[in-house]
Amino acid sequence: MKLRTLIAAASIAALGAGMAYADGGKVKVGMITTLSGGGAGLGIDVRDGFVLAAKGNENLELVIEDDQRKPDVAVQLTDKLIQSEKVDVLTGIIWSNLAMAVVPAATAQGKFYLSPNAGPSALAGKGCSPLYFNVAWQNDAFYEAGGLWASENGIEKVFLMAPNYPAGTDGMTGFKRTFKGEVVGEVYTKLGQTDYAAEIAQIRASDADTVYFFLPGGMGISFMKQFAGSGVDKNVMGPAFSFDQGILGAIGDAALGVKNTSHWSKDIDNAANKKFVADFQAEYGRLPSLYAAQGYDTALLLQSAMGKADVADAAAFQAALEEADFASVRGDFAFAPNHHPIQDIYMREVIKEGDVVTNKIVGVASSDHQDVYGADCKM
Amino acid sequence: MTDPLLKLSHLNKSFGALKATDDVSLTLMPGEIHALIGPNGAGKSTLIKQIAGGLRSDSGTVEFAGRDVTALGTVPRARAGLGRTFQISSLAMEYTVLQNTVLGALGHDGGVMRFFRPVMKDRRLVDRGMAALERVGLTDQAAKRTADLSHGQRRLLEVAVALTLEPKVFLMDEPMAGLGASGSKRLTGFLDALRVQAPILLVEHDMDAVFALADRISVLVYGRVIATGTADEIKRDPTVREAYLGAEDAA
Amino acid sequence: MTRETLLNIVLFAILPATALVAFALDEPFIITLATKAAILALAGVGLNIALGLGGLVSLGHAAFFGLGGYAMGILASHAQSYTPLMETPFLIEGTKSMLVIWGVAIVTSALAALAIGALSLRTTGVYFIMITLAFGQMLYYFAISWPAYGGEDGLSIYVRNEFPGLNTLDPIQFFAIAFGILAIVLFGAGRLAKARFGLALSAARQNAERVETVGLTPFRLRLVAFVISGAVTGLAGALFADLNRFVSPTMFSWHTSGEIMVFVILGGVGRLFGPVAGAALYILLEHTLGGLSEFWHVYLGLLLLLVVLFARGGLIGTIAGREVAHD
Amino acid sequence: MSMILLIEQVLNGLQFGVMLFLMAAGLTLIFGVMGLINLAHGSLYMVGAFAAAAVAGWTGSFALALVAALAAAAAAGALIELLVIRRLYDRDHLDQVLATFALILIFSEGTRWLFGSFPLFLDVPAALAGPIMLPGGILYPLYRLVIIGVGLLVAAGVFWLIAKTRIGIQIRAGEADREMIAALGIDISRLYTMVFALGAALAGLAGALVGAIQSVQVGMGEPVLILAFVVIVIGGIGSIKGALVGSILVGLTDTLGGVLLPPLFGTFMQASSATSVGSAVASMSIYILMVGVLLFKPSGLFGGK
Repeated sequence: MKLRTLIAAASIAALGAGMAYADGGKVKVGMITTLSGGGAGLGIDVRDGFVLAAKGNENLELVIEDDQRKPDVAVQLTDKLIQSEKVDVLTGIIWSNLAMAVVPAATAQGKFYLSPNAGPSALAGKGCSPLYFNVAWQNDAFYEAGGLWASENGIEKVFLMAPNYPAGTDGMTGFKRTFKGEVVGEVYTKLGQTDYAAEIAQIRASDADTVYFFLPGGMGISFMKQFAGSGVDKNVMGPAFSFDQGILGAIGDAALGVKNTSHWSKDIDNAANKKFVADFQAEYGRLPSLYAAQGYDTALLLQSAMGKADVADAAAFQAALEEADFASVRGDFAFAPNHHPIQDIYMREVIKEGDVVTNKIVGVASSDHQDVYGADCKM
Repeated sequence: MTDPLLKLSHLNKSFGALKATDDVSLTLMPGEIHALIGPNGAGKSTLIKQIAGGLRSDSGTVEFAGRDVTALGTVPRARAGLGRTFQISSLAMEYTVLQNTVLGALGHDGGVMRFFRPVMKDRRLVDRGMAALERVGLTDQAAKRTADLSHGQRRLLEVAVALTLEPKVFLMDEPMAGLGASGSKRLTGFLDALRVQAPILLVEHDMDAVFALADRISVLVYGRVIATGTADEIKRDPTVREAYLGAEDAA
Repeated sequence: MTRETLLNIVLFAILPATALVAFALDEPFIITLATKAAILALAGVGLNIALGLGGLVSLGHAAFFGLGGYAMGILASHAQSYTPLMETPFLIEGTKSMLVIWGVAIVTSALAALAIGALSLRTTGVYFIMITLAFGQMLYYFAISWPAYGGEDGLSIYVRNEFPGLNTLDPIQFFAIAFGILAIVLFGAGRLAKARFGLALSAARQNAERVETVGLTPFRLRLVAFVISGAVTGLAGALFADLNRFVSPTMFSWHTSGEIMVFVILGGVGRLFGPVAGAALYILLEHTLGGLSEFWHVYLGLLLLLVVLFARGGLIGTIAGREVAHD
Repeated sequence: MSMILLIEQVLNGLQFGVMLFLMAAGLTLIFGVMGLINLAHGSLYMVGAFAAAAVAGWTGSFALALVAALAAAAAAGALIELLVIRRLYDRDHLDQVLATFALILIFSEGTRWLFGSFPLFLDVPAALAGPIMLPGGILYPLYRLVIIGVGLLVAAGVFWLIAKTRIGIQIRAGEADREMIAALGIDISRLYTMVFALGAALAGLAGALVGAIQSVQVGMGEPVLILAFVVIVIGGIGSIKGALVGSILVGLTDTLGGVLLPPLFGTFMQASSATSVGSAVASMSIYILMVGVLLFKPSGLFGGK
């Protein structure tokens, strides 16, 4: 999979940044993301968001590769992009396990890596790197915000559920870190499980008032449909991953009323976001997802730094990235010392707009949220 | 009187309601050819499998060279010195003719867990394989693929592989089948000489060969041995004539 | 010299020639691809001992590939973090030495193959295929849900392990290591096929009854073949992990077993150089078809189908014709 | 654990098992009659689910969606039988595994090419939505009960088909002796195509029924396929009775293992590690079951040979 996208006709105004480029300053970007097989929808959104934001910037050359969601393929593509294509910056990885394989390989070879989605804790703490910037979130962010919101909104007893793999158990740990109430049940399911009848029966039997779960992709779709059909009357909460635009279409009305935490929603009220949502729909004919928003922000960040420093001067380019001087679709955005975001995490609710099931912001779950791993980061 | 090399005592085997082997007792003495005859479906193949170890008997014992081998499987019986040939050729078809006899020599030699030296350069095994081929007259075919042999040649190769094992007893299931008149005549002569090396329990349809070779003949009908004796005794036996030869005459 | 011998020489030369040309042109990624092909070929050579010689259709060789990978990952991650692997009853430290890691990978996967083989070889045919698949799946789910070594996330090793006298991070030098091992194993596998053991094993595949009748036990032959086969595939797994500096449960998935089998079939079952041809072809396809379409798996599937239906004997069989019995 | 919860979990296991039976019945028939290992059976399950989702999206009718699933899967089955599968009957298992592995690749990426990478929407019909109260105060989803009912009905239908009808006699003859059916003057290739299409239709039905409560997406057939293989291996390949017993056994083991093992480990381990170790063992449990069965019965519970 190789789409060489050479983008012509610069239009600085179109970026909404309004700044001049430093002289020269061409940057070659390698994007490794998931475009085929399971989970391809996420990678396609990140790619489309990125391409949309970079449209018209002739100083930015983009090489896109498909990792097929296989870590070994991702590592080999990293080698290829660095060794053969001689890229300056890498980006695009969707999954934490692939990020754990690619990011150290990239930074060890002296390349910048901008993460548009995954944020494993190791890379925020001990394994942090001056060359690694996370433009999305540290993995725990949505869960910690969820725990805060639940504590402040009268939720007392929760039932936790996630797949039995690191992203799942880490997420639940994040929730427990900030949640003040009681955890009455905790179930870790098989990765890729599609039938949740047994877990739903346990939820029914428990005295929890709220189910908090993280089940990415098809797992979340299956669970929500089955949960809605079971007649169990409990609140449902989770991180945004199971209630994103691409997934809501497959769940349908069964998702209505679910609360989920996210750093982005298409109804965040700022100019950059309005423009992004409108442009994305005009360009691709579908509603953007949070992955598209992250891809879009990643490209904006990169271009803001390109305007200030030459990528060949790593220290200067790093300093330019650290400033995060761009108009994020999320509103306020800054980097903590460990190069992970400081941003607001919102609470959204799934609603119906006409025929379309989508999300609406109902409040801020955690303002200026920052991860807890930065203390371990020595760079 | 010498002890029998092979001794079957009261063997039984049933498949559901069908009694395939019914209280069979037989002996094979050193130096003799003991032929086992009977109409199709008499249970000869079942009995051969019980002797070779491929089929467990319901009751009764098999003694081999004075040792009770009833509980043993095919492999230990082969290692104990039982050389069997099959009714339907059972050879490694992708191999050359020589490779099949070398396999036999290898089985006799043991020491199969050797991973480095090319077996076809192992003089001892190859010589033994070639010698066996020479005895059955297949020397010219040594390099041929076994699958390309004629039916008759495969029968001879079966015998050659059994020779490489240097068994104490031969168990031959219709070695003459498909050989043609001259071929069976030649093999008859060969088996005649072979009995000195080791006695043969011979299952055969070719009556000329049986009467020419056998020291003793046992007649199996419906899983039972109805008569055992010399060729003349069998020819005269009225029950045999009625149950078996009579039937053939009529046909 | 037969056509197959000639073809084998060409096949043997293709990988180092590719790597050297890429080295001259300063295309390190092509060297990495050649290295990947060599390592996957090694896994295929391992499977081919069971599959080609022994006729054992194992759909669970990912188990050994993964065990080899994790032997590398676990030892190297402990060395990386300076924490001992085990303190009681005696101290075991992690290591960054490839030679030690290879040894551990071979022994671990051989022991696993002994256990899995001893149980699986009681069955035959489809049951054997399925029980090996089941063992692979067991290890897969175990690796995913066992948190100590990264679970689904896998383990990242930041620097490649060490080999005395070589800089393993240099693509061409690492290629030399991988290809050197492939060459040694190919030589060994070639000898094995023609040795006493190979003669008896292959005969057991053609006709188990015949082998029993000459006094040899097919079960023992197959079990030993399965152990050797697993050990070689495990060694390949350790090298593969070192190539990527990363291990994950994907190495255990049944798709991995399927792919290793695809190398063997594409090249030609039971041909010594079949896996080399198959792996090289697979990598080539992955990178040419992958460049043509997002949906390249469709084309890969079609090609595989055509090979199975119409080009029996795989690449080598098609070019070199029916195998002549070895002398 | 309360009795009610346990009964509910047993029902869940039963429902899962019944679904597996729809997959396993086709697989085992195809193996029994034609001697073919079909790895692409999971793709037919996926075809059924996608056809149902597409038709439900156009027409809004779940009944039409089910008909479409049956038709599409049967047609896809008949098509691959005619084009590919029939060339594989006299090949060894290795070729069959490889060729049908190739079919999986083609089906999966082809479906993604047609329908895109995002999961499709397929919902339970309104009449069957929601839970009902069972005797004993058990609140249970109606749709799952319907699945159990439909599954058992289909199972009865398959047994009747095999025991009483002409095609059943032919199928049994084919299992016993392939040359025999030719001798009986039966058109073998038509019989094979029909059996294959029948197996495919059952898989498609399963895909559509399950698609309504799970996610309709590319690759959804593979986990089910592997489980269905575990089922027929446990039951004895070729035996419909074995497939039924195996399905229920696997369904119950998987469901109850996931529920009971973590607390069981909790009795002698720390709570947090018990949860993850228990879950790990639970996810391996059906494979352990399979290995156990094969050790004592190397050709499965009802395997003839």
